[in-house]
Amino acid sequence: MLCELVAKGQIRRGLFDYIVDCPDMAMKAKPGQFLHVLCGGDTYLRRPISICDVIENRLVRFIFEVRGKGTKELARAKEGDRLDILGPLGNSFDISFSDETGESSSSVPEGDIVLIGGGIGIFPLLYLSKSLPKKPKILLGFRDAESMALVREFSKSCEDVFIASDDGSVGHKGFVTDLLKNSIESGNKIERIYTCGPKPMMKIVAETAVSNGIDCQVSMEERMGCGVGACVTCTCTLKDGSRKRVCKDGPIFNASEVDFDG
Amino acid sequence: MLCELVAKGQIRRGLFDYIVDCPDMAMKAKPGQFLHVLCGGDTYLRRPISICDVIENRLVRFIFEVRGKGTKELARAKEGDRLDILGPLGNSFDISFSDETGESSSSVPEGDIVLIGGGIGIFPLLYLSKSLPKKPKILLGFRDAESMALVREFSKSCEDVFIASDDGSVGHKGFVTDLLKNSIESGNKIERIYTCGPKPMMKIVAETAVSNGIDCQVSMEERMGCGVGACVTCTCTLKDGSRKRVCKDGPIFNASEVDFDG
Amino acid sequence: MADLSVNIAGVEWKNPVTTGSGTFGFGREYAEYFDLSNIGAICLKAISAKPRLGNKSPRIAEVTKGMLNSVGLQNPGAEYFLENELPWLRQFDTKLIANLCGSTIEDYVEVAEILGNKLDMFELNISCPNVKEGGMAFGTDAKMIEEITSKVKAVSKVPLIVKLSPNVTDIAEMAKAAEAGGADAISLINTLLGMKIDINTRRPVLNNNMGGMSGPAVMPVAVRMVYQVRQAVKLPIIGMGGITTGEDAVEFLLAGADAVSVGTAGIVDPYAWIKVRNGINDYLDKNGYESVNDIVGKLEMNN
Amino acid sequence: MADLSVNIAGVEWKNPVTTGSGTFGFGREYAEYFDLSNIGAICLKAISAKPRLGNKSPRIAEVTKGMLNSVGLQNPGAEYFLENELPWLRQFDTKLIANLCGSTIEDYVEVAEILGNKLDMFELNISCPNVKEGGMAFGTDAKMIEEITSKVKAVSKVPLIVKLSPNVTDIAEMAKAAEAGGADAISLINTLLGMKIDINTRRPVLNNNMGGMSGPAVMPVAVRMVYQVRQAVKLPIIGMGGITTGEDAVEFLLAGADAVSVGTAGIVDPYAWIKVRNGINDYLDKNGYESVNDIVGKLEMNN
Ligand SMILES: Cc1cc2nc3c(=O)[nH]c(=O)nc-3n(C[C@H](O)[C@H](O)[C@H](O)COP(=O)(O)OP(=O)(O)OC[C@H]3O[C@@H](n4cnc5c(N)ncnc54)[C@H](O)[C@@H]3O)c2cc1C
Ligand SMILES: Cc1cc2nc3c(=O)[nH]c(=O)nc-3n(C[C@H](O)[C@H](O)[C@H](O)COP(=O)(O)OP(=O)(O)OC[C@H]3O[C@@H](n4cnc5c(N)ncnc54)[C@H](O)[C@@H]3O)c2cc1C
Ligand SMILES: Cc1cc2nc3c(=O)[nH]c(=O)nc-3n(C[C@H](O)[C@H](O)[C@H](O)COP(=O)(O)O)c2cc1C
Ligand SMILES: Cc1cc2nc3c(=O)[nH]c(=O)nc-3n(C[C@H](O)[C@H](O)[C@H](O)COP(=O)(O)O)c2cc1C
Ligand code: FES
Ligand code: FES
Repeated sequence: MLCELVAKGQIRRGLFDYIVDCPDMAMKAKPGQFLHVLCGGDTYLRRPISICDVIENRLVRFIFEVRGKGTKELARAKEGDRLDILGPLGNSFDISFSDETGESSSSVPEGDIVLIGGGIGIFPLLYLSKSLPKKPKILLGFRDAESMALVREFSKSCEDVFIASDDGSVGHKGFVTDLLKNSIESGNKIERIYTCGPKPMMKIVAETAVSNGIDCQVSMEERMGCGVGACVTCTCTLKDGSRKRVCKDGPIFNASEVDFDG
Repeated sequence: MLCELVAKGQIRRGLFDYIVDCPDMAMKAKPGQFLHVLCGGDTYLRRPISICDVIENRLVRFIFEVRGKGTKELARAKEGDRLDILGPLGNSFDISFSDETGESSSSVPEGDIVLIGGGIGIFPLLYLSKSLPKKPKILLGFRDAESMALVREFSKSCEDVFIASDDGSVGHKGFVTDLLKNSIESGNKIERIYTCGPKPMMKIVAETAVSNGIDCQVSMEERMGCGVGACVTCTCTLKDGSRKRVCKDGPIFNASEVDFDG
Repeated sequence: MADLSVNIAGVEWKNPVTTGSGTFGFGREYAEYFDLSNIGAICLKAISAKPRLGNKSPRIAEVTKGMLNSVGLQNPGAEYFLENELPWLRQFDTKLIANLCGSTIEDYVEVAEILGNKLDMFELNISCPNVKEGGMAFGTDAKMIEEITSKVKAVSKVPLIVKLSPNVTDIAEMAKAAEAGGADAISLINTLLGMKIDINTRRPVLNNNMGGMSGPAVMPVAVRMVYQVRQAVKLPIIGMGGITTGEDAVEFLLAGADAVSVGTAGIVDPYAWIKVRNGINDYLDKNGYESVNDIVGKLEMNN
Repeated sequence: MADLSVNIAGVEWKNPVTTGSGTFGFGREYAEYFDLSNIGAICLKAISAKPRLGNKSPRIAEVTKGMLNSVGLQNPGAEYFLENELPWLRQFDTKLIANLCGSTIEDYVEVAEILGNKLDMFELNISCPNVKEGGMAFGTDAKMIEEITSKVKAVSKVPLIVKLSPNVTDIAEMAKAAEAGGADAISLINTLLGMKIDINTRRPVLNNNMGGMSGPAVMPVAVRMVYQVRQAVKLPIIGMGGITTGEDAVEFLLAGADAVSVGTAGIVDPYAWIKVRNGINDYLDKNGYESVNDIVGKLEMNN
């Protein structure tokens, strides 16, 4: 679908903030879903980019980092250009919580909802943070102070924002997963964790969650072809040995079922 | 070399008139030479386009018809864009005429100089017509009145303009080569013919010239790779059986030496 | 509107466009984008007698105007397919082609037997470069091609297409071997074996190191091979490799393909199949042909 | 600035970049664009004992990110070359490689004898797809490769590179045959046989109908084959096929090429050779390598 790029922002060098006009997608989009974007130039395949936010049932926002050829080309787009995008694709974060009777519903959970994002994995968490039955706490991991993004926005949509950085230039020096462990150790009751970020980070989050009996949803990343579930090139391995399509069966999986080394 | 497109004109549907700023090329360009243009988009090889005119030792003009992918893409360029162009390439029309002593010089010939152009072959003749020691006569062949181009400009740079069209909607109904034959039959003394256009047209011009003992230079067209003489993909066959590179040994050849069926 | 129908080994397709096996799953996903009854046939992803896991990810790498894949024939097995996928697929008015894979000749025979006559055609995939056993190993040796073709043909209740690998010295010889083995049609090309290296990690991008190349980049090789096979055998040919537009498809038809298959182009654009079908029709209309059969093999050689 | 020098079969190149035979003529044309002393070696266009006319035009067709050519080895013959081209070429501080072609084994032997030791290396072109006799016919049969290699080697006064055709089932087998025949180095890939059809005229674009495909589109196949040959023989390898940037060249070096050749990219951009050389250097500097040899064959496989 051709969607007009109505606002192009740049958060920092190499990090772009795009808003496209496409009511069709905006109306359908759920947190955790992604867009599949044709970048043009010398690239051939589409590039998966998470939906970061949905505005007024009409605009879809996504934020991407320039990594290679495709994102570099995408960064050249100008306001008014029409981008060829498929979406919204994939499943979504499950934002329903079961009440006492055990029935899944949209009841408000008692304990904390914790979001844990690292690097480019923080972007899908914004729309999620706005869609939950109650304000979550968010733990954000960055390389350094320079590479922070969306912190002000998360401060609004979240109850609390905790930050870790690799070099300690902002927040806790160390892994964002340390923050999670601290929180659990200090006795906070966590109802559910949602996480998106580098595989090693998510692996620790998943292990921590599972070993503490906390429900946890992870957003997986994999190289993709079609993005719609047909080519079966984007699989991740589950603990039962089966291989699932990240684009269609995911990108959201239950942390307990993913084999991060598979 | 990157050259700014400083003026983009459109003569008619599918026929574009470009002026690029490149003093280097303008200073060197001789009539009959061509540019080798990178068109972008999904194309890979460059496209050869004749130099149509040189303006004030600084600007180079070329006119091209949209035929396929490359020219279609080139037609999308906007003023201010920088085009990647190699040139000027190839040899050039010989515009020196020998005087009585037989020495080649720039003396003014007695008889007529006749230019014969058909279709997109008329474009290199403009700069040529302005570079000759005396005003030439020009015979132009078009499909129909609709596809006429440059006639007003040729009226200025030439002594006379004669037109033929396939459907008779303008000028003589029939081949431009008929005009040449008529002219010869009516006893005009022709000193030299320069021709550029479709192969069948040039073949008749060449035969007519040779059988009437008229010196004739033809501008050959062939699919090209490098454009500079290295890949030897652009050959035409000469009557002696040898194969010459249109891009480097040509595009201008003596009519008597070309084997049009080779 | 020209007559687009073609007859491939006795099976009537309403138009000459099918899907590249493995690029179209079992059809469910693209059914959300267009009515599957619009294409002549659906060639389903490879099916083996038993379920297969396929290879580890990454299974895909982008290359210049194309891609490499190393899926490795992941599929839920023939019985699961018959129970859970086929009934759904039968709602569409189109022909269904099962792409058969296995590690041994017995595997291939077994899957053909399980599927019986429940599909319209079989395509013997002896050209997959992404599996250690079977696959391409069968498809690059003429004797093996003849043997496996005849054994599968012996149990096939529906016409048998043999899909050839382009990773061979002499494609015509392979086609002749398939013909000798009793193939009812030939399809080509499967993917060209390629490798893409990540110069930062200094490792191949694909977890499986090498993979099969497809997409526009391979098209000139595919067209050449279709032409060579057309000269070598009388069987109907399904041509593929990089087809993205109606014009591309027409090149294959002129070279001698009776039908065409679109794979990778659809991975990029879900409407590619429909666009190719419409583009073929446009070419026929524009050039005054009444039927697609009028252009099949109508290439004139220069000398 | 890293050390770019490489040693190919005993010949020192100042850097690992050479030119694809047939894309660089005898060097005169690109000497107008850059100083030829800047590249490690110049691989000249094919030379035969007697002059050859080559094929009729069109000899070139554009394909997706690449081209087909059917030049057919046009050249003025070895004696003309020695008299009129070699003296001029010798002004440059770079190694010169003669690309030998012929229709019969005797032809190849003859041109090797005529050229004697007047060049720095020979490259045996048994992989040209554009001639009826010789060329690729030799290069797709292991026995023929061994025979022709050993016969030409017997008369060669300079190191002999054997250039392989990618149009084969098993490239490693071809490389081993060349090694068995006494080759001093291997180069690959020559062009992939392809065809492009003009759907308006319904004829192949090339007058010769088919032609050799080169350019970025073929690169994944070339990288894969270089890797396969690296595993099969100990000889130095000159890798080529679609190289356009330093990054592309690094893929070949990692896969096991000791040097690289740039052809088609230079047809589009006369500075491609220099850009590739500089790009290799940039990669080495950026990643802290002191010598290009430090990355040759340093690919780590995933499993
Ligand atoms: C579900 C999902 C959501 C994503 N959301 C975001 C987001 O919101 N913001 C953001 O900046 N990035 C996101 N990414 C990562 C993004 O897709 C890659 O950074 C991007 O594809 C890189 O493309 P490139 O052309 O710049 O890199 P290249 O390395 O040139 O790409 C080559 C090929 O590899 C693929 N590829 C390379 N890196 C990745 C990767 N990390 N993940 C998946 N495919 C990759 C490309 O898609 C392409 O096919 C997401 C990835 C997935 C799978
Ligand atoms: C010396 C020379 C001067 C020329 N001057 C002009 C000019 O001034 N104005 C103008 O409109 N056209 C001119 N042409 C023709 C012009 O080069 C072609 O129309 C153009 O290359 C077509 O490219 P395309 O991508 O639109 O067509 P496509 O058919 O998509 O091109 C495919 C390939 O074929 C080549 N090709 C196709 N047709 C021709 C052709 N007729 N001649 C050479 N190569 C061709 C292309 O360069 C390309 O490599 C000239 C050609 C030559 C050789
Ligand atoms: C992701 C992917 C998976 C494939 N899986 C199969 C397969 O299971 N069986 C098969 O015969 N071919 C398979 N192929 C090959 C295609 O069917 C087709 O032959 C090839 O991709 C060339 O056509 P294309 O360029 O239109 O994709 C696969 C190709 C791709 C890209
Ligand atoms: C126009 C052209 C002519 C060629 N002529 C020869 C030749 O004479 N001898 C030869 O061994 N290879 C020849 N080749 C093959 C190239 O040397 C090279 O192997 C091939 O093009 C792949 O590299 P590339 O993609 O960098 O061009 C030719 C290639 C082209 C494009
Ligand atoms: S990308 Fe095609 S199935 Fe996931
Ligand atoms: S185009 Fe390369 S020699 Fe003429």
